Amino acid sequence: MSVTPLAAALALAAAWLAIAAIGVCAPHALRFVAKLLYPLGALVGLALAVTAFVAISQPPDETVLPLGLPDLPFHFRIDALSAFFLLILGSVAAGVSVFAAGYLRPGEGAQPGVQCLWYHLFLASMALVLLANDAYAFMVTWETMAVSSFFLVTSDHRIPEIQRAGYLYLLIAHVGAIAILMCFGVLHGFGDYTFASIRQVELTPFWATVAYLLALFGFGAKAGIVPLHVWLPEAHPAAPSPVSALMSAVMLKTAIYGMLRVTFDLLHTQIWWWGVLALAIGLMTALFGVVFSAVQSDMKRLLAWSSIENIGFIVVGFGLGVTFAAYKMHGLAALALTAMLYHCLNHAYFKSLLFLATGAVLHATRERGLGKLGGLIHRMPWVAWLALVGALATAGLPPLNGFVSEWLLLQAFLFTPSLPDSYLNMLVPVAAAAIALAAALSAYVMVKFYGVVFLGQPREEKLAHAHDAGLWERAGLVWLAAGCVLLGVLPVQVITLIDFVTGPMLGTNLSKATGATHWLFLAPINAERASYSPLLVIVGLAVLTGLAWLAVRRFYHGRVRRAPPWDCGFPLLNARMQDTAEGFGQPVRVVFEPFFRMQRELPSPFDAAPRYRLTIEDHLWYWCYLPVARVVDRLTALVTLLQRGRISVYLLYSFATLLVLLFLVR
Amino acid sequence: MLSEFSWAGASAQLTEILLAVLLAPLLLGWVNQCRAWLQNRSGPGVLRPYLTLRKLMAKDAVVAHGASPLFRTAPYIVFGCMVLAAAIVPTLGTDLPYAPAADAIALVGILALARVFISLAAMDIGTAFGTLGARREMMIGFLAEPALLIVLFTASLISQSTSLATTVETLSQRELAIYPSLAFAGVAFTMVSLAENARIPIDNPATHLELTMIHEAMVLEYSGRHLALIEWAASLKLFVYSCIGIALFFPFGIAQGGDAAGLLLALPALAFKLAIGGFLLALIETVSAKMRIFRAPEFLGTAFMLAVLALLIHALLET
Amino acid sequence: MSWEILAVLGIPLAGGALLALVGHQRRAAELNVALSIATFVAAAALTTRVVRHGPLFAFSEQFFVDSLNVFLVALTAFVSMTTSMFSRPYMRIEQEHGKLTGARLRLYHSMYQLFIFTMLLVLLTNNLGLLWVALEAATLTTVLLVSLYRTPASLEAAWKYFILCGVGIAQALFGTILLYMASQKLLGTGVEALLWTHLFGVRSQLEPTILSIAFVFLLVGYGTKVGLVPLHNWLPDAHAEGPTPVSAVLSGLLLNVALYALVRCKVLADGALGPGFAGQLLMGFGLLSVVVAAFFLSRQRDIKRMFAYSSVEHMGLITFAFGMGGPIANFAGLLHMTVHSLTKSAIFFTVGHAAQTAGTQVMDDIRGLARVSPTIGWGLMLGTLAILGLPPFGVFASEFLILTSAMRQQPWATPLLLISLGVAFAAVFRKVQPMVFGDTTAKPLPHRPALIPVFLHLALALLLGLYIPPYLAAWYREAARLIG
Amino acid sequence: MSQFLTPALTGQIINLLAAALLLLSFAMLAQRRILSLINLFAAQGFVLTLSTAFVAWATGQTHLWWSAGLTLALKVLLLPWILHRLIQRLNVKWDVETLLNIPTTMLFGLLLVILAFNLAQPVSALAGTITKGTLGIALAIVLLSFLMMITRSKAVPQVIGFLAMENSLFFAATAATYGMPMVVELGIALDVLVGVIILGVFFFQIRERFDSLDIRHLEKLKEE
Repeated sequence: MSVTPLAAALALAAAWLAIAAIGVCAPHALRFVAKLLYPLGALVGLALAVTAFVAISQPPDETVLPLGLPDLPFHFRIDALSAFFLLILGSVAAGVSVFAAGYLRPGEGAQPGVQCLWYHLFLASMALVLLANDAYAFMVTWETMAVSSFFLVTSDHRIPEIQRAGYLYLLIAHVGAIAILMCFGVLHGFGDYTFASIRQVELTPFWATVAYLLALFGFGAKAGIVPLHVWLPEAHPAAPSPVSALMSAVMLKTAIYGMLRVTFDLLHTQIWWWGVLALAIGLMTALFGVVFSAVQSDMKRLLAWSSIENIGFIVVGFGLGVTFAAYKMHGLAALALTAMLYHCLNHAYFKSLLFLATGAVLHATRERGLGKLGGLIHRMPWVAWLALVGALATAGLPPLNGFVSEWLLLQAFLFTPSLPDSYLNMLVPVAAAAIALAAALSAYVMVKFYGVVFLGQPREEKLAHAHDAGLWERAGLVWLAAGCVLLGVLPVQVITLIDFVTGPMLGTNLSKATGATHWLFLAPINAERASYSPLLVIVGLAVLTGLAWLAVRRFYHGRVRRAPPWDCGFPLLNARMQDTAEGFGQPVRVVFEPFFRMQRELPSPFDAAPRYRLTIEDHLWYWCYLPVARVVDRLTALVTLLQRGRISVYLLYSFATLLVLLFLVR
Repeated sequence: MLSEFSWAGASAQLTEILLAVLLAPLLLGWVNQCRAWLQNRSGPGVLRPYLTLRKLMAKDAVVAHGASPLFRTAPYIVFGCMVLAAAIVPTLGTDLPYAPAADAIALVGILALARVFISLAAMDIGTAFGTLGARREMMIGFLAEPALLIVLFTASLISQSTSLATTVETLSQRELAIYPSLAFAGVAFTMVSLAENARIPIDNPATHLELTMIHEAMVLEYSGRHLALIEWAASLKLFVYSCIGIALFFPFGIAQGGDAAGLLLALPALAFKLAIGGFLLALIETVSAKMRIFRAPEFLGTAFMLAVLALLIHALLET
Repeated sequence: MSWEILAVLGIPLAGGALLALVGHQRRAAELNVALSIATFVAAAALTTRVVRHGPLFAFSEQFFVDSLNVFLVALTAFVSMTTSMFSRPYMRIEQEHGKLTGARLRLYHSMYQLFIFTMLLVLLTNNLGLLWVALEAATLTTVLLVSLYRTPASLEAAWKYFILCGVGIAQALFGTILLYMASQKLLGTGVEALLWTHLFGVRSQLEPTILSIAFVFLLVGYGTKVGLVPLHNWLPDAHAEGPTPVSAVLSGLLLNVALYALVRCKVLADGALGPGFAGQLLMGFGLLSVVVAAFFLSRQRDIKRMFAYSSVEHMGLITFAFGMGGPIANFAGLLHMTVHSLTKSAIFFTVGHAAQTAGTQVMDDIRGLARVSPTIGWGLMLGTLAILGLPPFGVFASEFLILTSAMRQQPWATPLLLISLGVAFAAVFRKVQPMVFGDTTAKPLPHRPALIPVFLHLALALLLGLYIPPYLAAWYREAARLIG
Repeated sequence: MSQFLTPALTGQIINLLAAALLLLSFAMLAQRRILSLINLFAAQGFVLTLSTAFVAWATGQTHLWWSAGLTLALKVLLLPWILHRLIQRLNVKWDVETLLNIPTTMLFGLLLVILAFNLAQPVSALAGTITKGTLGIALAIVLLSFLMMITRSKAVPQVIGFLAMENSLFFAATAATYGMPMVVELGIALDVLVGVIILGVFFFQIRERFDSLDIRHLEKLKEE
């Protein structure tokens, strides 16, 4: 009796639901929930990852559960695409849950049991979103995901800002869900709402475009593409760190999954300008995200904006893939999509790692503002060194994982001149340049993040007794950091995995397109064209660094003396003299001034207690959102005129209605 | 080309690395000497950098209180990165067994890695100058890095490859066609490398004035062998950039494949080109004035624009 | 001859009479609950019988039960039972707050039972004239219930309710007369000519000109009680000023019942005029109600008033669904009737206790319910999410069906509906979140609130969103087929 | 069934009574004083009784006699008496000011009558009763009393308008269908009676809360 991967995946999702149910039965049992249920959840995640790993290479498998609507029971299906995202979900969730086991504290936010309920409901609903195979099941699980994450975001709901963040989040999520629902409505033609029958529908280009745009809007609202990103920097910091990690690492990816599912699976043919649109949006998102994250002074907001940037990269890859696919250049489409999927995987790892690290810092110091941290590498070495891995990966530096996907993406760009459309050929170099710029900026951001939080002198006295992370937390961090390194040094093996995904979508995949690949070298087209071997790079780096070290040791026996810092001979050095977060962001603020809506309060030279205040806001909030709110407000003001309390007027309404209808029927 | 391994290739690779490591300070010395001549000074002599390195190596290393292990490992990593970069760039021959490990993009990545580490190290002690230098360095970085990348893209679009060896082969073998894009790219590259190597007009290697310094501000806290490694790495960086420039824009004379005669011929050619390049660098530094740090973004922005322009021109005219 | 119908109608009638005598005693509330439970048991028996043996006539065809109205009978009996359970502690607390005297309580209990009786009569009778009479009687009883507190506001609300619904329902009587006139020529004078089943038999031969005018009058008449914009003006006042259990049954049941009457008439009109005419009218009114109500929501300050408008919105949605017609849309409409009355009454239960906890119905003064009494707070939060159409609650299921079939049949209407749903979500959730979350200084209630009904309703709504039992589905399908 | 009564004559007599009803409702529309308003209402009820009785006699519909009696008892005797008692107890005898001045109201009324007539044309053509011509008048009276309810600003006249509407509906029933079945008639009558009683109670409560029966005090509940 062998169990199919689909059955296993559903069973595991059910297991998460069960854990959630158990948790809510024991709302106050902190130790029980933290030390038993969360590790159990982690095990389930691990099992899910293994299942997905098995399923990804197997043919699709479907099943129907007798739930849902009578005419439309829940259909579930696992194919390579969903398996790939399930792999992300499972493996990341394992690490995050282990971390959360050590992270839960008494008296923080909601009762632990309730938190456990929403947390595992969130995990289960994400798994089911990826498995859903009909519109109804998809919408149900999708919205359940939104609701459960909303309750997690607002778990510490006594703070008004958090309430506001949660409201904004759920509202935009709901609007997006409405768009997705309309998208399915357009897609389904006249069949029923199973994806199987939607696939059969042949849409006219116009309706296909409508469906695509609705999907881009709906899923984009969840992914946080500009200008639908406003909820993300609010909601991510509000949530407890493991939740921010999951939201940023996995939930955003489910939106990407939705885009892929609709564009490459449910729709048969693509139109070239769809891709260009996505490309433009993606670029805007990437630049916007990175520029804003460079000027943040709250570490979780900084990471949230950097998530927006990475989503931008992913959407750019998606757009390239769509364009290539529309021109039937499937090999190149495979390259672009591979880059994008790879980046999904990478971002899931390094961003969750960094969010968890900030969580550990938060617990150790009770501080989120970068302006009050610093020098933690001495107090919490574990977190610091593991965070360094995450930071370097996020900065997209070799030989870690962030670099691989950026490398693939740039390779994909380098092939665009073969596109038939000359305008595109003009456009794409600029796009490539923008990508390069964003990548370089992300390095800037990460130096700021890491340097201000972990390096330098502690900016507050209380940081002196910050404690390092506990065992559970370390385990989670190590798991994710190991993921970052492995994904970085074994790209070829990962890509063979991704090939299973791109294959069914495009009819070809990278290996097929490029012929046999070498186990050591990542050569997407051929070795002459371009090749990269992170393993060799890391070995070379290690060897050379080691040799240098040995040589220095061998030949010169200079001693090492400790002394006060030199600092150009400046005698009275204190922590206040280091760059603040704002100071470090200043160049970006100057160079990219038009991006921001800044309000400065500069102290006058005669101030007894000089204060410097700077608020940086988002133009889009004022350009896109407030006008809509105003219009709705006007309309409501208009509508209320209907109800002014005079009974004669009310009678007049009925009378007029009657007369009008009588006129109509004559 | 990926897997097969030849002793000739290996030896070529090794000679190249050794050559780079050993010649780099000389190049630096040569540039300083030329600058001295151009400024009517007698100059310290071309071997000065070697002496400096030796002196520093012999000295005690003074490490500030509150310096983390990161501070002490950074120099080694930076040095390693630079040597790695030197190993990838074809200087004498194009048959480098190690080159496939990293192409142009990876090269930029490795340089960025070095930059990130040195900036982090600069922030480690937590002095005013260190953070200032790190901030300015990263600013230069995020403006210069994409420009460099785009320059490399232009070349690799011409040669249909991002692996430097292949690029050099194509460029050196081509019949003498005019590539206007390469001209733009060349200007952009020059500006970028000026900035990246902390030369005038962006930075002045020979000053410790707070307002002007970038690279020096970062390494203020270093001393002894650490400082030596960093200085060496800096000269290596200069060497690497010059070699990239040569490889992209004047690749003639670089040995194709692994023929020994070619290598023997390539050595003097390289030396000659480096000498010229160093002199030109000195010339530029002499005739131009150090610009205020706030103007640096404009300077590098121009470089970036030129690079993109080069790419556009390539897409427009040369395909 | 069936004892079930006799029981279903007799128990509340007798109960009304009984409570009119002893309604002020201490145990009257328990008696009220017991009677409602008995009614529900009888209704359940009737339901099982009809589900087993199909449609059922009684008293020389004066009463007629098919799967359409039996499902509403079961729903009505159920919700009235749970509401009576809720009203037991609620009214006790009101009495302790000094809002009510024993005499009023007596009036309340007896009127409550009579109100249930009238609604069940509307549902069970086969005689359109009697249906009208019963609906008018329902108006009268609820007028007394709405004005129970005798405050100026409640009197004003009751007065408007009485005048507007009285006038409206008078139009319905004119429509009924025209209907009678049309049927007389086919069925001859006498009671038979008003029996719906007979009319249904000859519906295709009914005189179109008369039927069109008759339907207009019936629509205006019964539409007033359904609360279709622009005939809805009585509804928010009556909901906001009456006692909360009354608001619960008004929203949860009376609107359904009025809509049921309208649907019965629509079937006849469709028969005579062919599909389209009546359907388009219903769709128009439904759409108008949804849009207007959605925009009303965001200006509300009184919590009960806000949820009253949300009832207008949902009734509009259901009317729209019935207007579209077709098996799926009707199915969705019936499902929405069920989940809406379950969810909305649950919301009103929590709202009632919330208002008692905070001592006001003004939303800006209600804060931190989740802290002062978590069950109320979470009940309100979940109920709100459910009524706003967030899965996995049943409201989403029906809305999904309505919207998707709207996309298929009336694509032009879909964006309007979706925009209004979005606006409604923004408005309601913005008000409810701070009421549930945050901090407060309020004290918990003196008596343990009866929140079993709340979570029972929510659980049922949740169940209907995830799994509709086959027999239930078959039942809905049958009813949907009847509506045609 | 007497022989000297030709259908034509019957029709004319019924039309005459109908015309009287229409006239009366116009008079109510124009009437300012509450007392005479009540008397007019009683008169309307009386004419209604006559017409019903006559139709009963002319067509031999026995149950119409019953409903005629019911009308007499309820609408001519009981309700006017209750209303008289009410206004004595509430001593509201003053003039009723209207929201819309009388001539305009009359003009509207005229338009409504025209509408009602050509609306009822096709319908009454289909009716099988000797009284079919009067359906239009019935509809006209419905609309007129609706108009009256809209234009009056005091509680009592509004209620009278409401009752007048019931009258007209009753008349419509006789005109179009020789009356509804008895059960329904009784039910309607019961509802009307209970309604009036409840309203009576309301009058007192409204007066004691707002110390006036002016419904313009009842405009607190509204959106702003």
